[in-house]
Amino acid sequence: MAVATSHYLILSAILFSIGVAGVLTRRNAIVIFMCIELMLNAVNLAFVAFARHLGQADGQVFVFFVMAVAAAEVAVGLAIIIAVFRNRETVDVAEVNLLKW
Amino acid sequence: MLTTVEIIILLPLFGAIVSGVFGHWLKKSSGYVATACVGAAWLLGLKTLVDVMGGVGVDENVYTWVSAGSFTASVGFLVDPLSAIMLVTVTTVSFFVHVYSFGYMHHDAGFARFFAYLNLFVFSMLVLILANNYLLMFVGWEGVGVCSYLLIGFWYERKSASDAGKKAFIVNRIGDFGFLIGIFTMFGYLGTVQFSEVVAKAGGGALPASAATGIALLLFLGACGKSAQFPLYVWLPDAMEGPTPVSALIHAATMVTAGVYVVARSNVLYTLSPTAGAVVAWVGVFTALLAASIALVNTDIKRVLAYSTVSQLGYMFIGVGVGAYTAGIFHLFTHAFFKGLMFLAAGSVMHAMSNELDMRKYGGLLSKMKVTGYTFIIGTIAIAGIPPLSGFWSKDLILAGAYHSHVPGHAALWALGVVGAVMTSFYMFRLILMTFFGQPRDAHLYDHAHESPPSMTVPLLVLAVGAIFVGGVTGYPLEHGWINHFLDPVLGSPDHGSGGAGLSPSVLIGISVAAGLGGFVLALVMHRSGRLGADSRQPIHKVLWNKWYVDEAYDVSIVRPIHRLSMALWTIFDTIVVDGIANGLGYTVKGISWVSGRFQTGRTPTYAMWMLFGTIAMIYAVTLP
Amino acid sequence: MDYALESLIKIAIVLGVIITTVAYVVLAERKVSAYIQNRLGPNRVGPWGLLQPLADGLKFILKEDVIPNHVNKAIYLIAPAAILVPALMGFAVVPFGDTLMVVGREVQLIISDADIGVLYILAVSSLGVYGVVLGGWASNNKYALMGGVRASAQMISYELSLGLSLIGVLMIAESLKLSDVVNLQATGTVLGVLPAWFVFNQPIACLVFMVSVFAETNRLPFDLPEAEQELVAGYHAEYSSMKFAMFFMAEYAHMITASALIATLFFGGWHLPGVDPTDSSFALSVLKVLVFAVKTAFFLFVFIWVRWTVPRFRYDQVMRLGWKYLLPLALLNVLLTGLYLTLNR
Amino acid sequence: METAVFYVLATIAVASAVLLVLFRNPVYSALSLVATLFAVAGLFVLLNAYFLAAVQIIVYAGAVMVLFLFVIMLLNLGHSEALESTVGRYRLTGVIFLCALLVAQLTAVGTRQLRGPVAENEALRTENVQTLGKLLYTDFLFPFEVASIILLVALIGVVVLVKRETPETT
Repeated sequence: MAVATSHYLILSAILFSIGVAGVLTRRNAIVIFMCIELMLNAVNLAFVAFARHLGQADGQVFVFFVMAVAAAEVAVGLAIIIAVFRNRETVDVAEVNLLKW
Repeated sequence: MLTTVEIIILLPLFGAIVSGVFGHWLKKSSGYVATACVGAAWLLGLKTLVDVMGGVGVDENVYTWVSAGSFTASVGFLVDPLSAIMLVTVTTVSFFVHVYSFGYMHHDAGFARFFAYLNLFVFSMLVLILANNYLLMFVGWEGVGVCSYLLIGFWYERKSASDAGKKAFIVNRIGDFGFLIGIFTMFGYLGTVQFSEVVAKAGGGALPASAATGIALLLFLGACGKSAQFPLYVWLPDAMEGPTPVSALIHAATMVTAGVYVVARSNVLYTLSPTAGAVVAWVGVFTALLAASIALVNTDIKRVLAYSTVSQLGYMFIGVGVGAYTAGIFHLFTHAFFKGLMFLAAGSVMHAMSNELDMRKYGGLLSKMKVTGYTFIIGTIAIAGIPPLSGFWSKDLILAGAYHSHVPGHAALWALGVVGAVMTSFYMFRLILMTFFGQPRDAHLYDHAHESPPSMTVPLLVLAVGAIFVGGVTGYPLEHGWINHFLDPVLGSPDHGSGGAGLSPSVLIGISVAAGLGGFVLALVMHRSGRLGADSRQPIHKVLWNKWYVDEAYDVSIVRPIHRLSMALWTIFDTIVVDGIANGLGYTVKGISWVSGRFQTGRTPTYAMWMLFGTIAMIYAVTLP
Repeated sequence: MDYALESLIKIAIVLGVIITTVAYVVLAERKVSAYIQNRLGPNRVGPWGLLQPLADGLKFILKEDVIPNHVNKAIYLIAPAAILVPALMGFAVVPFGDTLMVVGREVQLIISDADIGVLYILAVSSLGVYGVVLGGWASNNKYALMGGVRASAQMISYELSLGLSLIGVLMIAESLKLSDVVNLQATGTVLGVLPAWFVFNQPIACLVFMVSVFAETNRLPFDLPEAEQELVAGYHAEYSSMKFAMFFMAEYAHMITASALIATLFFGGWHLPGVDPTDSSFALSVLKVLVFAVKTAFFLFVFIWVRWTVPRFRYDQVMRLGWKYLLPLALLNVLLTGLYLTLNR
Repeated sequence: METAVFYVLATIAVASAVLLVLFRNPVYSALSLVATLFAVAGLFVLLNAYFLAAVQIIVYAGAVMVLFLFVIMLLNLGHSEALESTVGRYRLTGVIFLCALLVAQLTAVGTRQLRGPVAENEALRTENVQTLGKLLYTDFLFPFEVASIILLVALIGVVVLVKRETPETT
C-alpha cells in the first residue's frame, strides 16, 4: 500500500517550516545555511512526491537541478562566510550588517 | 556579382566612407579617392545610358527590405530612359564639381569632410533616381536632404550658415510630410509603392480621379519643398551660405531638380488628374515670375543665381504640369549644365574677389578673367534662350507645350512664361554687365583679381561646351529631336490639345527668341545709362529689393505665433504641469525611499523575516479564496 | 521471504569472509613488508605465524579502553563505527561470482544487483570521510583535527576524479549495474586478442581510478591524514584498544573493497579468458569465484607493495596531483570516449 | 510495510531537523542534518526515485555536508567559542512565523485535494536512471547546460572569494 501523496506533502511542509524557524532564530551563519539546505530538501521531497503522483519524471529532473544549484550555492555561501570570518572574526549574522547601503 | 547599377550606387558610398572615416589620415588624398569614385560612376553612368539607348533596361529587386502583412518594399533599382538621363546629368555635374572643388576647397580645414559629404550626397541622389519604388526613393530623398543640410551648414562656425542649414531642413520637413503621406495614400489605394506596379494599376483604372488628385498634390507638396517652389522656396536663397561647389551641384543642378523628377516619374498620376497638373503648372509659373522679379534687383551674385534657379525650376514645373514631361526633363538636363557652369564661374569670381559677393563692387573683370568671363557669358546666353545654345531648345519646348496644352488658361500660361523669359534675360545680362564690363568699382579688389587655377577652369570649359551643345544636339529639330524619341516611350508625348490652332510654331519660336534678345537689349541700355545696380526710389524697386516681404510675412504669420505659443506652453504647461509631475515624482520616491529605508537594517535575519512574511501572504492569497 | 533469507545468508557469508580477510591482510602486510625489508616478519604464533591475527585480536580486546577527558564523547564513540560501516557497505553491489546452484536454487553471487550499483559505490565511498573527520574533530586535539581537515579536503578532491574516471566505463557499458559491467567484459575481445576488460578499453580511466582509490583509502603515498612524522597518528591519535582496531580494520576493509572494485570494473571481475561465461555448472561457478578472489588478492598485494615502495607526497603535491593532473585526465578520457562512441555509432 | 518505513523515516527526518535547529554546537547540527538527509534519501527510495536517492547521498551527504564540516573545522582551529551559537533575539518572532507558515502550508495541502489516485508509471520505477537521463538530455537539455554554467561560475566565484591577495597569518 503506497503512502498517500498528501502525507509526503505534509512532511515536506513540516521540514520546510523547521528550516524557516532555524533561519529566523539562529545567529550562526553556517547553521542558517544548513537550515536553508533543509528547506531545499523539503522542497525536493515535495517535487519527488508530485512526480510520483503524476507519473512523470519531470519532478525528479527538477530535483536534479535544485541539487546542482544548491551545490553551487553552498560553495559560494561558505566562501562568503569564510571571507566574512576573516574580516570580522565572527559568523554571527546579528553582528554582520554589511547588507546596507 | 554586383550589377552595374549597384556598382554605380556603391562607389560614392565607398568614397564617402573612406574619406569620412579615414579623412583624418588621408588628408588631401581623400579628395582623390572621392573624385575617382564619382569619376568611375560617371563613366559607368555613360555606359548605362548607351545600354538604355540600345534598349537594355533594368528593373530588379535586390532584396526585400520591409515585409509586413501585405506591405512589402524592396531595395530595388530601375533603369529606364528617364533615370538614365538623370543618372548622366547627376554623375556628370558631380564629377566636374568634384574636380572643381579641388581648387576651390584647397585651403579649407574641412577638406576631407567636404568630400565625404559630397560623396554621400551623390550616393543619396543616385538612390533617389535609381530606386524602383517610392519608399526607397524616399530614403534617397531624405538622404539628399541631410547632405544638403550638412553642406549648407558646412561652415557651421558662421551663425548665418548654420541658420540657413536649419531653415532648409525645417522647410524641407514640411514638404517631406506631404510626400510621405502621399506615399501612404498611394499604398492605401493601390497596395504597392513600386513604380511599375503603380503605373500598371493606376493606368488600369484602379485609382479614382479624386484620389489621384490627392496623391499627386501631396507628392507635389514634397516636390515644392525639395525643388524650392512657392511657398516653400524661401530656403534656397539662404542655402547660398554653403560653399559654391555645393550651390552648383546640389542647389542648382541635381537635388533641387528631384521634385521635377518625382512629378515626371509619377506622370501617370498627373495624367489621371488634370487638376493636379494645372496646379503644378500655375504654381510653377507663379514661382518663376516671383523669383525672376526678385532677381531683377538683387545685387548678391550668388543670390541672383539662386533666384534664377528657383525661376528656372518653375519653368520645369510648367513643363511637367502641362503634360510636356519630356520638355520638363529636357530643361532639367540642359539647365544642369548652364546653371552648374554659372555657379562654378560665380565661385571663380568670388575666388578672385576675396569672397566678395556684392556685384556693385565688381566691374571690368573680363580682361583679368578671360576663361571665367567667357564661359559665364556662354551660360548666360544659354539661359536667356538665345539659339542655338542649349537653353533655347528646352525652354522653347516648355513654352510650346504650355501653349498647346489643355490646362485652363494655357495661353496666359504661355504669355507669363514669355514675360519670365524677358526677365531672365534681363537679370542675367545685368549680372554679366555689372561683373565683367564697365569700370572697376572697387580698385583694391580689382587689383588683386586673378584667373583661377586649371582645376577650376577646366570644369568651366567642359560645362561650357555642354551648355553650348547638349541642347541642340539632343533637341534638334524641336519636338522631334533625339530627346523626344528617347523619353517619350516612358513619359508619353505632350498632348497637343489645341492642335494647330492659334499661333504657328515658328511664330512662337520667334516670340521667345525676341523675348531673350529683348531682355538683353534692355539690360544693355540700362548699363549704358548707368542705372544698373543703382538704388531706386520707386516703390516697386523697394518691394522687389525686400523680396516681396515673403520672409517677413512668414515671420509674422507662422514663426512668431509658434514662438509665442511655445513661450506660453513653457511658462504655463511646462513649469506647472511637467515640472510638477517630475518634482512630485521625485518627492514621492524620496518619501517612499525614506519609509522603505527603515526596513533596511543591513541584518540578514530581518530581510529573511520580511521575505517570509511575503511568502506566507502569498500562500494565503493563493490558497484561501 | 526466500529472497530476504537468501540475502541475509549472503551478507553473513560475505561479512565473515571480509573480516577474516582483513585479519589476514594485516598479516600479509607485515609479512610482505618484512620480506621487502629483508626480514622474516611474524613467525612465532602458529606455523609461519598464521595464527598471529588471532593473537592481535585478543590483545586489542584485552587492552584498557582509554577515553580521554577532553574528547567530545558522543562523536568520539561514533567515529570508529562511522568509518568501518561504509568500508564494508561498498561490497554489497560487487559481484563476486556469476551464479551458483545451491540446493536446486540458482543464486546470484552478489548481495544486491542494484540498478544504480556504480552510484551506490560512489555514494558509500563518499561517506568514508565522516569517520575520519569526526574522529579527528571529536578528539579535540590539534594533530587529530589537522588530520581530519586534511582527510576531508583530500577525499573531496579525489572523489571527483574517482567518479569521472568511471564515466568512460559507464558510457561504454550503458548501465550502472555492476553485473552488466562484468558481463560486458566477459564477452568479446579487444583488438582480437585481449579480453574485453576495461583496463584495455579504458586505460586512462583505470589509471585514474587506481590512483584515486589509493587516495580515498588514505594509503601511502596518500596517507597524509595520518602521517606519523607530521601528525603523530593523525585523526586516530587519541584512540586505543578496540576502537583503534576498528580504524585499523576499516582501512583494510576499504582496501579489500577497493581491490574488488578494481577487479570488477577494469579486470573482468570473475571472468577468466577461455572460460565460457555462460556456462554456470557448479565447478565453473566455483572457479569463477576463485578467479575473482585471486584478482582481488593481487590488487591487495599491489596496495601493500606500493606502500612499502613509494614515499609519501607532500600535502600540496597531493592536491596538485588531484586537481591538475587526475581531474583533467579523467575529463579528457570522457571526451575521448565520447568522441570514439560518436564516430563509431 | 511501506507505511511503517515511511513513518520511521519521517520521524527520523523531523526529529533530526528539530535537533539541527536546537543544537548549540554546529558540528552536532551538521550531523543532525546528515541524518535528515539520509532519511530523505530513504523517502526518495520509497518514492521510486532511486537515482535521486543516490545523488542525494553523493552530493549532499558526501560533498555538501563534508564541506560544511570542513569549514566548521577550519574556522574552529583557533576560535572554538566563535562558533558556539545561541538562539538570537528573534526567537518569538521565529516561532510565530513558524506557526503561521506551517498553518499556511497545511491549509494549502488540505484545501487543494490532490485529484485522482497515484498515477502508475512503470518505466519510472524500473528504468529510473534511463528515464531521467533521456529527459535530461532532450527536453531539459538547455536547463542542463545552464546548470553546468552556474556550477562553473560558482567555482570561479569561490576561488576569487577565498583567494588571499597576499599571504598573511591569521
